[in-house]
Amino acid sequence: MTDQTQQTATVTQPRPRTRSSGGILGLTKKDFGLLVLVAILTIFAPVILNPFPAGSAMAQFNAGYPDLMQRFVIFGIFAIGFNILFGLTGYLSFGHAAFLGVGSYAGIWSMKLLTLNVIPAILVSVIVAGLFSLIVGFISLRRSGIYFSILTLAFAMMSYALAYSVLTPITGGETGLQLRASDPRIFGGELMPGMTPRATLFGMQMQDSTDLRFGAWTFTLNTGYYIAGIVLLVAFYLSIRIFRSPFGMMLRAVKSNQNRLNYTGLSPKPYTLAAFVISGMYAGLAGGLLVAMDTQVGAERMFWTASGEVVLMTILGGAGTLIGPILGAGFIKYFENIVSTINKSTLESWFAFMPDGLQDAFVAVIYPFVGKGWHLTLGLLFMLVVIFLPGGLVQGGSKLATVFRRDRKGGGVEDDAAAQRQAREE
Amino acid sequence: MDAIILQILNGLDKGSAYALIALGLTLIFGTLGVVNFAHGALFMLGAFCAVTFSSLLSFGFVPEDAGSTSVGGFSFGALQRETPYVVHWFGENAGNAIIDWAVPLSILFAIPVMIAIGVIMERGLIKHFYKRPHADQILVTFGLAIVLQEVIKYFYGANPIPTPAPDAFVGSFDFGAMLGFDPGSIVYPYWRLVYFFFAAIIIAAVFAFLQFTTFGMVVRAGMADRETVTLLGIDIDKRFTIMFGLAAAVAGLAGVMYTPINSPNYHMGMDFLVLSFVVVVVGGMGSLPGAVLAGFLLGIIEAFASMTEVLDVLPGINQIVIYLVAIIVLLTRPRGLMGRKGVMEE
Amino acid sequence: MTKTNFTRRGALKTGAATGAGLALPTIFTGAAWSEAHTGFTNAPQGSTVTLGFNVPQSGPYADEGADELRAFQLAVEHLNGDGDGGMLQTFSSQALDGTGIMGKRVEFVTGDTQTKSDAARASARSMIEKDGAIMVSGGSSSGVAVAVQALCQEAGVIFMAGLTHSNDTTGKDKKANGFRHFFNSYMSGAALAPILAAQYGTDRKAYHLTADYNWGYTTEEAIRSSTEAMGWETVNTVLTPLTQTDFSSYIAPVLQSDADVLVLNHYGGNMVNSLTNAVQFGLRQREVGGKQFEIVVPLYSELMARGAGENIAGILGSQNWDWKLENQLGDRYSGTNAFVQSFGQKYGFPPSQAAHTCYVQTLLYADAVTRAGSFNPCAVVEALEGFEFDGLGNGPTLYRADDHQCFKDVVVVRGKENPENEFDLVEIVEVTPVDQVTYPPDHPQFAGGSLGECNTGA
Amino acid sequence: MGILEVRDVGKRFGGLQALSDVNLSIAENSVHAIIGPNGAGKSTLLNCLVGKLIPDTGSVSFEGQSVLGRKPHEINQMGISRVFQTPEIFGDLTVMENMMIPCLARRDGSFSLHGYRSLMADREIVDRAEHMLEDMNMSNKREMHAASMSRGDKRRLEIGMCLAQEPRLLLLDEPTAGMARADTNNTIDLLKEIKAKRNITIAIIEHDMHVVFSLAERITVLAQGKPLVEDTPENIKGHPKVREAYLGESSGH
Repeated sequence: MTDQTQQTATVTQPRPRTRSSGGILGLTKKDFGLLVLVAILTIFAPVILNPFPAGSAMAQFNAGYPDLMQRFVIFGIFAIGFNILFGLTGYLSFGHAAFLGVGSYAGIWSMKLLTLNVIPAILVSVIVAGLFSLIVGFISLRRSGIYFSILTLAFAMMSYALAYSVLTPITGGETGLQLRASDPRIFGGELMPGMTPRATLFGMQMQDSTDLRFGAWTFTLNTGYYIAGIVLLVAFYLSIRIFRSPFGMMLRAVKSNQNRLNYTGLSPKPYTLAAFVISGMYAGLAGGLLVAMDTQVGAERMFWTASGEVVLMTILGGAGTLIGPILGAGFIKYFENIVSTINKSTLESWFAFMPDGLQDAFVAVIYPFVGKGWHLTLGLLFMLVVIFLPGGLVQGGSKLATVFRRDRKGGGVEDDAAAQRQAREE
Repeated sequence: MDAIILQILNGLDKGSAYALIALGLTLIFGTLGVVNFAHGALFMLGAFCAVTFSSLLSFGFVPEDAGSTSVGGFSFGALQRETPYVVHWFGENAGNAIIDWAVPLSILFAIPVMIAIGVIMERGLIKHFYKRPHADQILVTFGLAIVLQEVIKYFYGANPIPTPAPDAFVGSFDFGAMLGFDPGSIVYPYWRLVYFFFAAIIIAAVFAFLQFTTFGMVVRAGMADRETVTLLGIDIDKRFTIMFGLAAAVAGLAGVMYTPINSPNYHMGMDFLVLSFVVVVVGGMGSLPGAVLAGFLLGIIEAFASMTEVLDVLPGINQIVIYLVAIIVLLTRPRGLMGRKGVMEE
Repeated sequence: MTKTNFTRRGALKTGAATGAGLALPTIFTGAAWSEAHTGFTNAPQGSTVTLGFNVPQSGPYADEGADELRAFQLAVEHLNGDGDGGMLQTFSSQALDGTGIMGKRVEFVTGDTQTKSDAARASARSMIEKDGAIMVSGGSSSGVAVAVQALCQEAGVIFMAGLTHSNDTTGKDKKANGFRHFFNSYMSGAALAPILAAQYGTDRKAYHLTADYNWGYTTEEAIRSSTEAMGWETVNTVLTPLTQTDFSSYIAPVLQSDADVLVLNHYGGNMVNSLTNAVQFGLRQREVGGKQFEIVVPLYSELMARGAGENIAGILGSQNWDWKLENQLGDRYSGTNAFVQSFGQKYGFPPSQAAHTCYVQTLLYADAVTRAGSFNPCAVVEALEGFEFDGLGNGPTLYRADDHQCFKDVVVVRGKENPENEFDLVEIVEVTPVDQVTYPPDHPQFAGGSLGECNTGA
Repeated sequence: MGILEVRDVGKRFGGLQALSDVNLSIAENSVHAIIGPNGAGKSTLLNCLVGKLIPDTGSVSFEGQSVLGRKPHEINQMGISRVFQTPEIFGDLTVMENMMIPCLARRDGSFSLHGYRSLMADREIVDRAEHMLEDMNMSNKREMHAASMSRGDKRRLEIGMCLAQEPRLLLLDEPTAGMARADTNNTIDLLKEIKAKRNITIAIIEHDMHVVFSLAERITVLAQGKPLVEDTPENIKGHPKVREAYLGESSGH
């Protein structure tokens, strides 16, 4: 049934305009604006994320290198998909990393056995993850609330434990799976012994990059990143369409009042299962992209902490909002990859301009929060965000926006969900 | 036969730890409706109460006549041998005995500390999250758990810290001889037996407290129907604060006594967190007996799944048995073993 | 402390851009990390060279990672001519002169592997793509080592493995751009077997508890085959989950069996807990058929010994290196004291074997670059392959060309009965000489991989 | 033969016989009230009709088809809609969205992804929902969050949502419980209006005699799980048995 959805998505032309709908690509003006915003951010990310000249002390904070940009995009997709389940239906899955992991394994096997082209790999990832989530969802959705969460968690932890140990012949266990020159690939011909197999898309290699240099600034435009970026835009577009579709409304209805839905002649289960499978396929897509960008997979990406991470991303950004999950994913990945690399010598070089005593004091105060202490900073930020911005980062953004534009009445599209959450608390 | 008895003992012992943690978690779930991801961290803090107390007892000074210490021909700054003040004050025998009994003694230290931590946590943070969605509770308590364990890591490092039991409890008790088996066939470490009895006492105390005191009766009523109790003019909030303190103390004591079994480290809370949630949910939300029952049940099942005889038939079953049992229980009994309707179901 | 500027790449690009005119963007196309005009990834230009030290800073191995990082910092200091020079004086190759590497000052960046292969690769990629690292080193587990080694192969930089003990790293997962100084499971087995025979006799029944993942499998296989070869019988092997914390249900059946030796193929937290539990169950006091029951831990580490406390007393195991080697066994192991001296002076306590291997790997890399006269990875590979050296604390050592594994003596140690302090927990029992632990490159335990060809990333 | 036929229904909860030998026939296009003191089994009976509970004995058929063993949403699809004691609406959704869901459900009957069309692009559904809102006099509250409305408005919305499905039988479970007198009267007027305008059968469970006697054409009195008597409102008023079992206790009405 989900396949059918996607077909319709591509085939259906925007319908004749009606009062409140219309706009481009079947989106309302606001939604289209949001899509354009995400598109601009994606296209110019290599520039936006590298605000500091490469040689400067602040260059440590630059995030515009291929690996991290790819991760922003991929985990953004993962979180968008998770949000379709959690944000709309309220079902909190604690096992979504399993679908990401299964997708990754499927993707790498496709590259090992089929071809190095990433498109079949990604398709296989999505399909396999979709099938797996269909099974898990079918069973887990027999329960709701915390019972549902624990069921999904149990499935994910079983997947992890088996992948790490008993299934080592399929998963590579502890050392994971990588591509090898000796893989028995059907298409794409034999690689010369010693050649490194690389993921490609019709001749383009994922790690190909073009460096743009403006004075002191360097911006890396990476092929893999832009391919992932296009996928993100498609995924984001689909998620907007789902949010605004009658199906999306049904999902929100499931979250709001299952009893009424039942007595309106609708069984919630097919809706929740469809949402579960769609979000599982998003996770598979993210997993497939992960191996397409970086051709290896390890079982840790199915551990419960990885499932927890996507939950945190979604809540942190703003559950039920469109753009929130992407922000949350970026936020967490930024801290994981940037703050963890600041070491004592980096700090010392930042505060080098200060007199010695003061420098030492500053370093001593900041040091516990960076480098190996990055978890501490992340934990503190989780608490601060949830205490002061109950609607997540999106709410923070709209708060800022209202400060700057006092005249504008009401918030944008994105405030709705955030405001709604807040309203429910009161 | 003796192998089975041994595994039952092992299961009861594992189950004691699960049950204690799940008990505290259920108190918080059931009374306050809060998904507390920091509960594992409370267990960990309890264990580090023992570590801290031991090191406080061993805290000492470098005797003036010690001279410079050289090890293997090198002299390292960090390797000065200290005489503990306790030994200095109470003499060689009494002082060393006190140090030896550090873990049991740290119960006295841990109870007030853990209650204080629990009360501060509830008043300072959790209180404001009662009416927030569960998702927000997860985020804030998970953040708190990370902060707590990183603080411990900052002071104690990531490596496990050995915290031995008193010498009196080193060694094993020979059940075999007692039950008429061959001597030596069923031996069980003293400290693990201590842990089991300790857990039984704590569990019994918590139940007695809730069952037989008026305070407990009000809390139980509050668990069932918070609004009515509030309407009766009872300040349920204050009682819930105390319950949080109590739950923290239960988790902390479970941690204190666990240290001789496995050396504590800063992430032990996270190791137990997922498992304790599984135990609570399998037991059934809002049910204290359910949590305890599920703790022991899963402990015993885990013990049996690790037997060679079982593993030969089902390789890898020891990896997944807990989760498998959880799935089966939740599919056959919708609200776990003894869950109440409507608790955390939306 | 040295003040370092980590963004070498940026600095040189500033220069490049000035030459090209400020307004016009300069465009280079190629692999993300490739400098098109130099022929290999991250070719150092200007006066500095950047190394990437990728160690666990969070998770259970964070302390080991911290010790590795200390060693890396010390190595960088020594390479740059600061401090007392450490092993530079004792190293048989005297190519390094304390002026950095080929005259370029050594700078470094650090990252957190979290002991997860994904995170480790992300961190390594950031070093290569963002910071322009030309070599990546460190790590505390084989999963991470294999993952990062494969990455470095793809990217065209050199990987100098940190602590990784699985046969796979230089067996089925070996790569041309990757090198391992640390010893491996096979060597542990080969080194322990004769000493076990001498200490406990050849008529023993062994019971294995094995961590249920690759490293556990290779270690169990190695120990089994070498102990069985000298007459021991293996009565049972049981796989234990990585996430297990309480091993009582695995230890108890040992009491029921007729085994008289327990082999714990565990590392890190698993080892600390399983050993603690084994001792709790009185296995140290046990006698079976008139023989004292013994426990063996194939891979020892100082930090694990510290975690297990007094439980390690009398337990045999193997190590890559120990800081007391030179003092106790003479100057075959020269370099040890020089390293311990400068490490101890800087940090106040002796280094672990993880620190040692990381320090040595950094020096070996720097030396190979200097001897090759180029940072080009293929030149470095050529310089390291078949390289014979001495004076780095392990005695005469060979970097074998066939699999990029170092061959050297293996130290067999035993937990001290009454340790004086937390850094001196083991005593050296014996050293198994290198010929006894050497194996042919096509040994079945290492089958299934091929080095491939060195990759420059261009 | 009525539109709804209940034959010999019995239901037991542990030691409590909640319903026994209940026989009830609701005539098409009538307004039928079921009254009885607390604990008489009214709610249990209602739950048996909509599939929330399955009776131990007896049969329930709607338009000649058995409803037993069907799930609530399936029974709803047969043409039975239910209004709850506390209004059950989609609180997080807007009033308009609330109204659209039954409109969609009516068209599709069962699960459908409803294509990918934007919600507002579906003219047919939008028109139907807006028409229904007008009928309910709620067009001005179109964009409000349903949860933020007054109880009376919520009730009105809920009834509207039920009607949007064009059911043949509307079940009301104490529709005026907890309402102020004015709201109660509004609800009575609304129901009268509905009855006048539409071809619909209404079954109402009610405590409030004022409501019952203003609306009902026939009344069944339940007591201790059994139907005591069934008759017209006039006859019920003076019925001695009812007085004894029910009115005596309900002092006032």
